[in-house]
Amino acid sequence: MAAMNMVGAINLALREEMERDPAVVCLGEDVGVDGGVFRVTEGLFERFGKERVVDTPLAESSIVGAAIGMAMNGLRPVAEIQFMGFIYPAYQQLVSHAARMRNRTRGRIGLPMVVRTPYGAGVKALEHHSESTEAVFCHIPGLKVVAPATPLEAKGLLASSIRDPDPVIFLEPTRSYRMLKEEVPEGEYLVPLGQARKVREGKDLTIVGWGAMVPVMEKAAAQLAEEGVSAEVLDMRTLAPMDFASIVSSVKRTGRCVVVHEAPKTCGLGAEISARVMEGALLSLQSPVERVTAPDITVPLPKGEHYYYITPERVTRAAKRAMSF
Amino acid sequence: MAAMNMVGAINLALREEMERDPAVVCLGEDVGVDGGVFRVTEGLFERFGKERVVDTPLAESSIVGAAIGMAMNGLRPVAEIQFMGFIYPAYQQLVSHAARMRNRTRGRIGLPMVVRTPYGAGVKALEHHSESTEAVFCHIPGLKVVAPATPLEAKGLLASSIRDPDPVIFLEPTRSYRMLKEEVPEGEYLVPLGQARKVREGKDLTIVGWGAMVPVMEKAAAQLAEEGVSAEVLDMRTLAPMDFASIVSSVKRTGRCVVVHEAPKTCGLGAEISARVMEGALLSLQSPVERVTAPDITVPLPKGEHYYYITPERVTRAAKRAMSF
Amino acid sequence: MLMDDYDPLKGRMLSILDKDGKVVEKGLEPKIDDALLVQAYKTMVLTRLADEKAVRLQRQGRLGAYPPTKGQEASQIGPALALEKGDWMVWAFREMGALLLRGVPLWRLYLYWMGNEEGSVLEGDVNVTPSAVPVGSQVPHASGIAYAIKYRKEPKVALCYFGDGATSEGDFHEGLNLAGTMKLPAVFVCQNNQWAISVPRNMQTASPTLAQKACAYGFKGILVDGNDLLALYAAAKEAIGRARRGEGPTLIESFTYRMGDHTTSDDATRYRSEEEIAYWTARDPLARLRAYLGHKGLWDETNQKAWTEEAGRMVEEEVKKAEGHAPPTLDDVFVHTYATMPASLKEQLELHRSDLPARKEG
Amino acid sequence: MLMDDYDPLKGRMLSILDKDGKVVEKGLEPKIDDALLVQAYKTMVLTRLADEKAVRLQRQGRLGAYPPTKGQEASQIGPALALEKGDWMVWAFREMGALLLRGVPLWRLYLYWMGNEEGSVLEGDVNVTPSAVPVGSQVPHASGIAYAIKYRKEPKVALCYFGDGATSEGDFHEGLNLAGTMKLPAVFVCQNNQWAISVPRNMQTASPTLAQKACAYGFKGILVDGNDLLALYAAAKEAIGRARRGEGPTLIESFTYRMGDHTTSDDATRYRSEEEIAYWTARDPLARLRAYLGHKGLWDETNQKAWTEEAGRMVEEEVKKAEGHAPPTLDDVFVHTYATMPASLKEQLELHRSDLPARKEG
Ligand SMILES: Cc1ncc(C[n+]2csc(CCOP(=O)(O)OP(=O)(O)O)c2C)c(N)n1
Ligand SMILES: Cc1ncc(C[n+]2csc(CCOP(=O)(O)OP(=O)(O)O)c2C)c(N)n1
Ligand SMILES: [Mg+2]
Ligand SMILES: [Mg+2]
Repeated sequence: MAAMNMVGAINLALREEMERDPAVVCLGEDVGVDGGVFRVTEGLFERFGKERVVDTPLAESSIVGAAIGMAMNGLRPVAEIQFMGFIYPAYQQLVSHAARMRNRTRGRIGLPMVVRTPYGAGVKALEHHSESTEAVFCHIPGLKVVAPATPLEAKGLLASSIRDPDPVIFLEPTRSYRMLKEEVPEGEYLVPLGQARKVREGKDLTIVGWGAMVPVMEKAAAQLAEEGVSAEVLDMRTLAPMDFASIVSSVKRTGRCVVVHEAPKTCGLGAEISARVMEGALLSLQSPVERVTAPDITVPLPKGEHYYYITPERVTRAAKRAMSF
Repeated sequence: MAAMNMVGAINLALREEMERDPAVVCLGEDVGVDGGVFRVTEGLFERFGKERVVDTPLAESSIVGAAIGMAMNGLRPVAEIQFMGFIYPAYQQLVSHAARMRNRTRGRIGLPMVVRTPYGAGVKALEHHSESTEAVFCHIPGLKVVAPATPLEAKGLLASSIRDPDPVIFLEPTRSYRMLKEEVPEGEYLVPLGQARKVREGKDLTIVGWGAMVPVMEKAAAQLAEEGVSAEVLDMRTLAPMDFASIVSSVKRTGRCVVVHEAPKTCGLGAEISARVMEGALLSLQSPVERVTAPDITVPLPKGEHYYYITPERVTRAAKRAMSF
Repeated sequence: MLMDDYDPLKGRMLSILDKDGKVVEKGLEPKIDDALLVQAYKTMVLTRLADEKAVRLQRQGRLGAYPPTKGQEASQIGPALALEKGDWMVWAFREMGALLLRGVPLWRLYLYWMGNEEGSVLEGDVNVTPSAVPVGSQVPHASGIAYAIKYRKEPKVALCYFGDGATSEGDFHEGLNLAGTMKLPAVFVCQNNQWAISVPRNMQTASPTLAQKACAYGFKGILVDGNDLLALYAAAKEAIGRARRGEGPTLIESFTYRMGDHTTSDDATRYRSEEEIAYWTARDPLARLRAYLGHKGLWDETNQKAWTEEAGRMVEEEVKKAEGHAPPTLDDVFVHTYATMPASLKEQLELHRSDLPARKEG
Repeated sequence: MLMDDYDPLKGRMLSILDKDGKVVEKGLEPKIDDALLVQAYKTMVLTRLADEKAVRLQRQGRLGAYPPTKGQEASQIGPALALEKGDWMVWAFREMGALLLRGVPLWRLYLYWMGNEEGSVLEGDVNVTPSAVPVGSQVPHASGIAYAIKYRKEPKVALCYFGDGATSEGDFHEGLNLAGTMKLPAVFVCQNNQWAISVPRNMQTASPTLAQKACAYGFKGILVDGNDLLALYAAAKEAIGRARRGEGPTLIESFTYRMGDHTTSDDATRYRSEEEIAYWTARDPLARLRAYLGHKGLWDETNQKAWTEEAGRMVEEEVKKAEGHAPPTLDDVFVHTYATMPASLKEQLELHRSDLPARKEG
């Protein structure tokens, strides 16, 4: 077992899945010789060759479109989109084909494919390099959306995503890529899709989030603990289809809920979670579900970024609002 | 004043706005000689010529992308996307440019442009011809989204959209195109964006929706009235930015809310409305906000369509659930 | 090589049969097995009848909006005829002829146009994709399929159909560029039927031919008379052979004509002339091949009559089979969203079941 | 016409100055006003210094990730030099030289790369778009801008820059196809700097040249030595003239080289060789034009020294101006989402104001 960061853990998962199954093929811009702009695919080109670690032309729609064709014809492609801000040209392929092929053919043609992409703000990046638009994928039936919070989680979730028979959009929190090292086992380690993870037990309130927000929520929970508020922290991990049952059962116990995400508020996943909590636990709710999200504005360039992103303090304040409603 | 259906009313609005302002230009697939596949632009080509009613190549990204360039350079383009199911190739242009140009240039370059497209199920159409993915646009700060419910509304909202300084996605409910005629005035008639319309007053419960759902909600309200339940009906008209204040103030009075939309449930606008109602009126709520939506599945082909779309009965049943919570 | 002799930049179109079915390019007449040639013609006739039937069914309200294929039978069947078992076929939505030749049952096609997903279920290893309605969007799929073929070093190819309108879409460009860059075993067949709904070919692009667009992707293109089955077969045979030998993709522009409306919802008289239709009626691909078969002694009036009757009967039977097919159940429209139904969707299904009005006939 | 003589399908590249600044194509030497020529060279030197400064600022943490432009100065400034007042310029993100020539203040550019939207605010009627980071996405904008020019019958053109990598995107294809179909007054300049991050030109497309992609759109393309200001000017002058006269668009492939890393986050030694860099260093566009100016008696050591010093001072002042610029306020990042702030956003702003920690320096 070695300590590694999330980049290393994803790399390990890719390497092991490729070793395990010759049908697994990586493709995308700069994933080969360069090892990816974040070095996530480093060494794979050398290990598996250019047929399995494919540097593609600069064209996202055809990266996803070709992955669909590959998956139709027996491969398990893992496509990389360099940043989530550049996945939009592939939106039609994802919505109209990836999501629908199985139902279109009444189950005959499934598409085992993964689209990996770094996402999220807080790294002082250029315009379009801080996107967090998971909701526009979670809204599409037939797509799965996954976002790991730690290296270990990343390994297990990516392995499961690659083995999943359905298309998975795998969102890698840029901010967490090199933030933390933890022990990650070599060999088979799977985290099932569709199940939330309880990061911290608590009884006064439930804080729900994923990806780079998990450490933020943990810090907030620690601060709250000092002030005598016991917060439960849930890492949703799979954003679609989401494990709403775990949220509802937690809130039924705690009576309060704070949802945290980096995306703008309106029509973000926080709305869905809020609605589900109300539908499932209205009578237990002691205060409205609080949403701690980005405002409904474009992600500012780095000089204005601090206005945009989520801090533990904002989560703590929301929690206190919930406690004192 | 003449009685006309929604196709006629939209056509009238286009004609009058084009007469009023030479900067208004229509473009899209088959909008010229053919007058549009739904005949919405009929007669405009003959009246305004091929420079102002432009048959474009079959390429949605460049239809929207060119409209952006036109708007940057002094025109007010009104682009047509033939069906909402074919707007996805233009998603990057809408999200990364149309929505962001004003903020990107700190207010210097605004984009007065409209993207019209028919949307919605229930007309026994081919695959991809029944989309209702308004939420994936409403989530994007900088875009406005409008959906008229009646001919008169369509005229006034489209005129306002064309005159609006910001990009507007104008969703035309296919099911309502020729469903109903009503008196529509010639000449200046504007419906302001961003304001809901109270279609029916009520005191026991608030039903919220838009577009082709409005007549469905009205029927449901009539049925409910027979059973002694007084339902208020709100037509939201502008889906982004939405007039949440009107919903909240109505629910504060009625204490119950049913949201109706054609899109799948998860991450649909119903979630946002539900969350806002809870945030703004939790203490007035006598039952959870009910969502009457499509299930989280792909729109079925015509033989299965009846499983998918919303009927007055489904709305009525949801209302009764709310009443008896 | 045909591809060199008919470089589209020289503006030449490959044509082997003239409009009366006479061989005008003796040296190019492809050697096609007599039985195969007769099969091709029979499929063209069957397609014509099945297509006309579909239009009638639509008019009677027994089938939804339908895109007639009339006039494009050679354009579709010629290239498909050059495929072998195991090859892939990727199509758009107007390729009934090619599908019938590849063995897709007609009743499935009717079922699809009647609005039932079961119409896209293909048994066995037919290697045909389902329809792709968003124009041009299937082109990158063909490249991906071809990639998998090359990856596994199979002696197969992917043949991909699309229309003249599709060449304007970004996906056409990206799909062909990928295939060119990676030298994939793919053959792209652009059925230039002169119209994309109401937009004529010359308003789709200023490129003098569509075939020459291949030169942007580093492979060969060829312009072919799209109503001449022999020319299409010859061009496709060569292109498929090259692809199979690892020599990369080819773009074939099949210069043909959509005789009918765009779909049954369209009225083509709004945008095109009687003369144009008359011009193309005189170039009917069926008549040309039939004359050629006649010259070769492979087909006569008796055959024609017999097959027309038999094909007519087949069509009726297939309609019956399609109409007799069970409508989808509520479960059908839910269960194939994912391989395994997620808990939250199961809940929705049960809620929906209880919330739906009594079952209406679909 | 250059465009005919240098048909890219013939594989010729337009080159007027050799690598030592000698005119090799006497008949083609463009007549450029001496003052303009000197201005072009001075802008190239200023760009070089400003660019190197940006890289140093980034290393010092005073500027964010930055895409160096070194080596592409002629490629950018040559075409821009042929524009006139009122013409439009549409760019991607690596076009500092062209922007400086068009009069965009250097401090604004620094401000942009420092991460402040104020850097994209352009005063006056400069007709320059803001940067377009999604590769290729600006191309359809250029076509739309050109459409508006044509619509109003203005004697203007839209010049659009993009890279070799951008030619793979669907938006490149759709934008050029639209311009060709509608004969728009647009000039497309592909700065082929041989790399798209780590992906070399030959893995981007199998097309032997990028210029020949024009033949897919029915207009002319031309391959030009991208480190030769005279050749670029000559080609652009002709293309712009044609566009202005209503003769439609042109695609210019400027064959150049990115001397630096892709951005300051990149390490180009991972994917390219010393030899390659040496080859191109010997073809530095600045040295070539300087030699030419020397031959013409327009520039000497003294001028060089004086201008280097002055430009260096200018760069420092512009850095100071950019660094002295106020950081955005909370209101700044909210108020330009729409022309008029919607009620719900106003509410969010006020909530956010109260919810934010005390102001940190940006
Ligand atoms: C992306 C997309 N845009 C628009 C449409 C609507 N539409 C359906 S077919 C068609 C014309 C297609 O023309 P072409 O590619 O020439 O094929 P043809 O119909 O002539 O067979 C259009 C615009 C669509 N299906 N997909
Ligand atoms: C749509 C999109 N995909 C990916 C990226 C990430 N990216 C930024 S620049 C670049 C390479 C661009 O290459 P080229 O067009 O040749 O321009 P150059 O950088 O060489 O100037 C890539 C892949 C992006 N900005 N936009
Ligand atoms: Mg066509
Ligand atoms: Mg480049």
